[in-house]
Amino acid sequence: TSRESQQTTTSGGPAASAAQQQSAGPGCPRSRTGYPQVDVKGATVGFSQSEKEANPFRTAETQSIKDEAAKKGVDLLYTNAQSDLNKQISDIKSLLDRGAKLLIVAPLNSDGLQPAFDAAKAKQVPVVTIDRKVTSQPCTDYLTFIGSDFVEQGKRAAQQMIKATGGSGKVAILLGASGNNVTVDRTKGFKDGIANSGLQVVAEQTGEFDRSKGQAVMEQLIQSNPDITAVYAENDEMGVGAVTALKAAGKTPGKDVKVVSIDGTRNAVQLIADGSYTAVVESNPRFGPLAFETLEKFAKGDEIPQNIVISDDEYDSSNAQQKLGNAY
Amino acid sequence: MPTEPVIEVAGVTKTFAGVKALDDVDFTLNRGEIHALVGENGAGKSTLIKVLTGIHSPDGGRIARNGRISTIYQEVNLVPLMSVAANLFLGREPRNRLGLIDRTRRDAEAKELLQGYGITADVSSPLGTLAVGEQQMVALARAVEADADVVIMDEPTSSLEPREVETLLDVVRKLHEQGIAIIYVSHRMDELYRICDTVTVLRDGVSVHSGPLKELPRIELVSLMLGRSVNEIQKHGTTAFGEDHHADTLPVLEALDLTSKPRINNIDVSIRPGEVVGLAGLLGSGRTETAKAIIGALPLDHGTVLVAGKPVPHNVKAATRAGISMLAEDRKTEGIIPNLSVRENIVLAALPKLSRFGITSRSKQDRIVDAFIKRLRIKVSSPEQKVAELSGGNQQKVLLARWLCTEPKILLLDEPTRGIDVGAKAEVQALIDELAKEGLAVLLISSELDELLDGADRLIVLRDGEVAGELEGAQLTREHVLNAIAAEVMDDADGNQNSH
Amino acid sequence: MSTVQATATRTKVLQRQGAAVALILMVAVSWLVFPRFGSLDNLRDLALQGSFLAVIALGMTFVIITGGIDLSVGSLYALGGVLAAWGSQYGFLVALTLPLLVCGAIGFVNGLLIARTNMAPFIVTLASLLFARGLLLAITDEGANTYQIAPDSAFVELGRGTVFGFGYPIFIAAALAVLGGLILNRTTFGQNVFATGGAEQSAVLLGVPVAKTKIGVYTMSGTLAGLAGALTAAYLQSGVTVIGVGTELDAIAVVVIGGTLLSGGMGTVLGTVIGVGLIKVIQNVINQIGTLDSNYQSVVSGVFLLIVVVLQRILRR
Amino acid sequence: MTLTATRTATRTRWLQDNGVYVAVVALVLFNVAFTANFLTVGNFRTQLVQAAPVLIVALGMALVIGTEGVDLSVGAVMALAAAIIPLYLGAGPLVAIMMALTVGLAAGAFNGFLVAKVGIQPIVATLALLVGGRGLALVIADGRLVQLHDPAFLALGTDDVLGIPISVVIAGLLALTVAALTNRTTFGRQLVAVGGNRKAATLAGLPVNRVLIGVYTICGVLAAISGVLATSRLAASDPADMGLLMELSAITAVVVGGTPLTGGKVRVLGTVMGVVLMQLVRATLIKHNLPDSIAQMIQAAIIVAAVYVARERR
Ligand SMILES: Nc1ncnc2c1ncn2[C@@H]1O[C@H](COP(=O)(O)OP(=O)(O)OP(=O)(O)O)[C@@H](O)[C@H]1O
Ligand SMILES: Nc1ncnc2c1ncn2[C@@H]1O[C@H](COP(=O)(O)OP(=O)(O)OP(=O)(O)O)[C@@H](O)[C@H]1O
Ligand SMILES: [Mg+2]
Ligand SMILES: [Mg+2]
Repeated sequence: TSRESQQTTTSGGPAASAAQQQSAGPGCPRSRTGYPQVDVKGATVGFSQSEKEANPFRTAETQSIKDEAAKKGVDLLYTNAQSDLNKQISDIKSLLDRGAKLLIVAPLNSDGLQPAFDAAKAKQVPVVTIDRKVTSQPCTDYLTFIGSDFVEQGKRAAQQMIKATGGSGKVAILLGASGNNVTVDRTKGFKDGIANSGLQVVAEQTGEFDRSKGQAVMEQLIQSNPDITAVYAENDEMGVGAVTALKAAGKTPGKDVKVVSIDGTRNAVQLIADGSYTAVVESNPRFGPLAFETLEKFAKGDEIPQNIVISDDEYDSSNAQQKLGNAY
Repeated sequence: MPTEPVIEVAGVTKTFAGVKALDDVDFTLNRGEIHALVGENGAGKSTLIKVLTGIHSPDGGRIARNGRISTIYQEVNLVPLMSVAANLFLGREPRNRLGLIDRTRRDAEAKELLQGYGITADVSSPLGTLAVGEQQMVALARAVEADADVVIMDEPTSSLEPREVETLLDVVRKLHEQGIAIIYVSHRMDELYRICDTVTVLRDGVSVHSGPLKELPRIELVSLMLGRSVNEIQKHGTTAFGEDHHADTLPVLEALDLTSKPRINNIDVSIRPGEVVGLAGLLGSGRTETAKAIIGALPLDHGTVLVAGKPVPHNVKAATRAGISMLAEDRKTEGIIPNLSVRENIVLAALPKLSRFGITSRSKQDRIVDAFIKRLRIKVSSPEQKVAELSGGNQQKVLLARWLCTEPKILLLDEPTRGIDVGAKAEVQALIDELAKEGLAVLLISSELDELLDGADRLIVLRDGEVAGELEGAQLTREHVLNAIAAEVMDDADGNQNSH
Repeated sequence: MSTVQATATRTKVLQRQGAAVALILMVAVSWLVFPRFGSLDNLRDLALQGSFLAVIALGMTFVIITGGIDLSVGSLYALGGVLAAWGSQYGFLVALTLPLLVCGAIGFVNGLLIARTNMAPFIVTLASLLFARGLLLAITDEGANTYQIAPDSAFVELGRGTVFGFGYPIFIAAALAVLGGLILNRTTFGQNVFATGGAEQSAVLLGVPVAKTKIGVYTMSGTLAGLAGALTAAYLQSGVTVIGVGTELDAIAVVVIGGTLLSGGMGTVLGTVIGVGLIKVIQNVINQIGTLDSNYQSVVSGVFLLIVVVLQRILRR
Repeated sequence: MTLTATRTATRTRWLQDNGVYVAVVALVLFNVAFTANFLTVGNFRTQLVQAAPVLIVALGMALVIGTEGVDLSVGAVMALAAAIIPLYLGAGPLVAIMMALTVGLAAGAFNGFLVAKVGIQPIVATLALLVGGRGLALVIADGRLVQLHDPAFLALGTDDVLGIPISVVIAGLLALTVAALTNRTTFGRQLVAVGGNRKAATLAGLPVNRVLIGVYTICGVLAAISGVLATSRLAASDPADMGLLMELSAITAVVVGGTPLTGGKVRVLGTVMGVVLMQLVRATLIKHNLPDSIAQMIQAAIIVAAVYVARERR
């Protein structure tokens, strides 16, 4: 793929994130859906968030939608499913009930939202899903997916890791929560990425995307495998936890043990700048501009691609300091 | 009468964590006989019964049963939260055509059945709302209706009134006429001699005697139970109470106008130091309620309790601090703390007194506990034994000890000798006497009229939650009391109970 | 014994009314304050969402009346869904019976351990909570695999079909609740359930088959959790692995709000249904408020829960 | 005729009382034999440091369980404590810690009030705080994880006293205190009495309400202490995840340690061992790099096995 060429954002803050449309499959014009034209400006738009805004990614994501909604002058209805899938279905139905003519959904899970999509379809309301791809049919069940390619993120993390370690050494993987498809994709991408290098995975244990769990697991691993030279954490929080654990065990993270993770939170990027972290592959949460732009295009009658990949940045020792303001 | 055995036990042994509850016991129950099973508290009676019914499996020996057994266990063993009717028919409910329980019929049948036992309570209300005695009658009705060849009764009369005792004995006779064999456990000698044919005496888990009852003089039976020679046992009356007490003039306890609708109404009780006041009344007349009202465990509509002229706030803690203690009627749910040791159960209420700055003193506790175990002759393997492992009577003694070590001014005793063996009973009664002499004010509730008549200096008679009369001095006779309790009780109870 | 239960009859009625009163109040107020609350769509969704929880809570009601508790239902719910989705490739019957059998079997083992070895239900079912989650992960390749159900299969119809817009699961839950009520109050098994929870020692002495009764209720609870999972999978058209976390606490909460005593011996199915109604209405109302920050939502839920239990407690006096 | 065959079976209570210890020893031996680098000071240190916060919560939980109650809100209280720390860290670590403990105290007293005075069943009373408490913590913290930099506060999580990590020392001292409290004080004995038979305890004139409120308050404070220590070790205030599912870990440890959920008994040393056992189980599973699925099933089996040997026989 042409991932590298997407890295166009270096300045200008969140809103400047660019997108590239992947042209897998045919586009989706409004004519094919038979949906009515709804002007974004002044429209009632529903946003269904999946989890509490208790981590930086969700906070930034919700904020981005809210900011852009304000900018576009739309009437935004907002719900939060509190990590409960059934609640998210109810949420979406209630958004429709409350008069939402356009929907933006951050799915809790790739599967299981079909009843909600059906309800939207019945009311001829287009649904833009963000950050997590669902298994339903684009253009019919939902309009399009805007988000990162998690497998790709894993691969890029692998590249960073190979670059930092010279392609050899022992890696421990801090997995995300079990049963979560983000975990699955980021693991697959990373393992594929290191397949032809000399890197060897010596342990993979779940840290449940949680800093303290990541720290606790790392403390255990560093005792039983003192020769670990690299850590791949599937989110920044676990990575930061691992850094604390490594320091406590007398290691120098970023030097004797390389740490690479995915997300792009301020804490992790700051650690790179401080020299105790190796690299972070961004998972861009600023979906607001792209989401509304897509809805506008849809109203105009443009063809909407099935997948819209948001560009993810990358942070390493070479740019962490100057890009710190861009981290969330 | 044919002597065909329905239950035959040979060489049964049962040990609980080091305690030999049954030691090589032989026991035979013949068809159609009423067999008394007697012994001191902890002798092994209930254990033998539980072995017979299969609740406990014996460590050794053999048991042969020939026929269905139906049992009334020592503590009321029904389900308090379920309705009276549901308890009565649990496991054999009447069905309708769909195979579902026919509740209307069940309730109607239950109502009719219980009327035969003199119980008029609402059969659809939870069993727990009935007084203990009424519950005992329900258990009796249930056991009898179970269509059995053998009915076992473990202290069925321990919480019954004279009237109910008569009803029960009638039932026993009826069963006897139907050829049903009965094992009857009781500490009340009169009952045994009135209805039983045969007796087996257990002592410390050993069967020490088995034979016809009528030929065995009462004094010899007692000597067999206690394991002491006949002349060692002093001749008592029916109770061990001594003379009346000489009380001070000023009451230490005054309870005025106690009202908790609909249970008790305008009840006044006053007791002077050194005085034993009895509360008489039928089952459900509100005696327990009155005692609970005094100690502050029953929410009151109005009423005041004064100790030495000073009003006491209406809660148990304040009442306890003011010197009131209460021995509860239902030792299983309101008395013992089953998980704790005998020692801890005894010192429980007195703990603050035995501690300094909230730190408990073990040596002080041990001293007190040892003293009480000796004084009340509590049968324990060690003070550290779990109280739940004691026999019923010994648990009762533990509770008495608990109250005595708080050194109360006023002691409310709700059925203090319930389920206690003859020996211990005399001791407890003597103890009450002694305590009164030492200046304690005692409120005595008992279902045994003799105990009340002999023990109390004054009797307050309750009827339907109200004071129906007060009797003193020469008025303290059986006739007077029964008259005051309720006119209709006199005929049957009086006629039958003068036989000793 | 006598004083505490002095008002037990009154208690029973009022207790049941306590939850009902709270529900009626909540519904009335929400109807007035939130115009969309009473919309047919909203009510349909409310009932549908409630039906899954109701099926789980029905089993929990039986368990709690025996004086036990079943923490494994959340995991079994998820496991049931995954099994149903996997089984759907072999047809309707497999999709429906497989989760019932497997979850029922785990429930049976719960019951067996609890009844025969005297281990605390809390801890036994906590272990099966872990076990069922582990099993779920094992059969989904550590959660990487989500089994889909073909959208046109008869099994999906079970979850998505409607009568007057009301989903089948609502009717299934209602039928099960009626059946549950009958079993509880009008069969010997039901009486045994009450007796076991009301006074276990006595129940043994009364000849109640206590162990069998316990095994029965845990098997039932497991089976119902599996059924709820199967229905959910049919509704979601896939065996989602991430559902059911914390569902056991929801189920316990609705049962207790419905007036069933956690100490056992007393409870009603109707109360549980009312409890489910209350929880779902509360959740719905929080959604209706709309602008509430997500963190405040749980605070509000907690406060609501508190108000309901306190209100109930006060009504009971 | 039914015959009951002769049977002589005298079971020893030994295993029942010492099941946890046996299990701990067995697991240690297993690790010594099969786990690389297990017998190192650093490893033991890690296990102890990780176990300390759980132990502190479990001690409070053991007391609550002793009164026939349960406290589901401990994890939420830890989160509240974590959320409070950064608010007051500016005024010095001591102030921040005191404020966090005060919040724990208030939360515990509130639980106790609901249970004792209002008469709500413990599991439901504390469920309300479980649901709402974490939300409140997130509201206080504005939903954010806050990185902490105060060196004095962080020292709590990293420094040693006489070569032993501070948190371990604190946990050990608290265990001793709680043991003394239950076995040697009036309060402790009253606590088990209330748990053993509340009605009887009331009739015996014990200050039942005071005991209950006291116990829940202690549990709240201990949870807050645990929250403070865990926060300092994490070097961040993370109310979203702090103490998540701690209630279940604590209850498991207490029960595995031989304290029955039916109340009336508290085993403090057993609780310590229960915590150690569960910690070792987790460590073993991680060190052997088992996948989550297998790890969860093995944990389930070990819990059942440990409670099975320690169960009270009928
Ligand atoms: N479950 C048990 N565990 C341990 N010891 C027990 C148990 N049940 C009974 N015992 C002991 O066995 C002995 C016999 O008790 P049992 O209950 O049979 O006496 P009992 O003759 O019925 O006395 P009472 O007249 O007081 O009812 C007592 O020493 C008692 O402590
Ligand atoms: N929990 C209760 N709820 C309703 N009624 C009750 C309850 N307990 C007792 N009663 C009724 O109240 C009345 C008074 O009962 P109480 O226990 O005071 O009688 P008592 O004279 O002490 O009898 P006992 O000989 O059993 O001690 C009885 O009619 C009884 O059936
Ligand atoms: Mg007995
Ligand atoms: Mg009474």
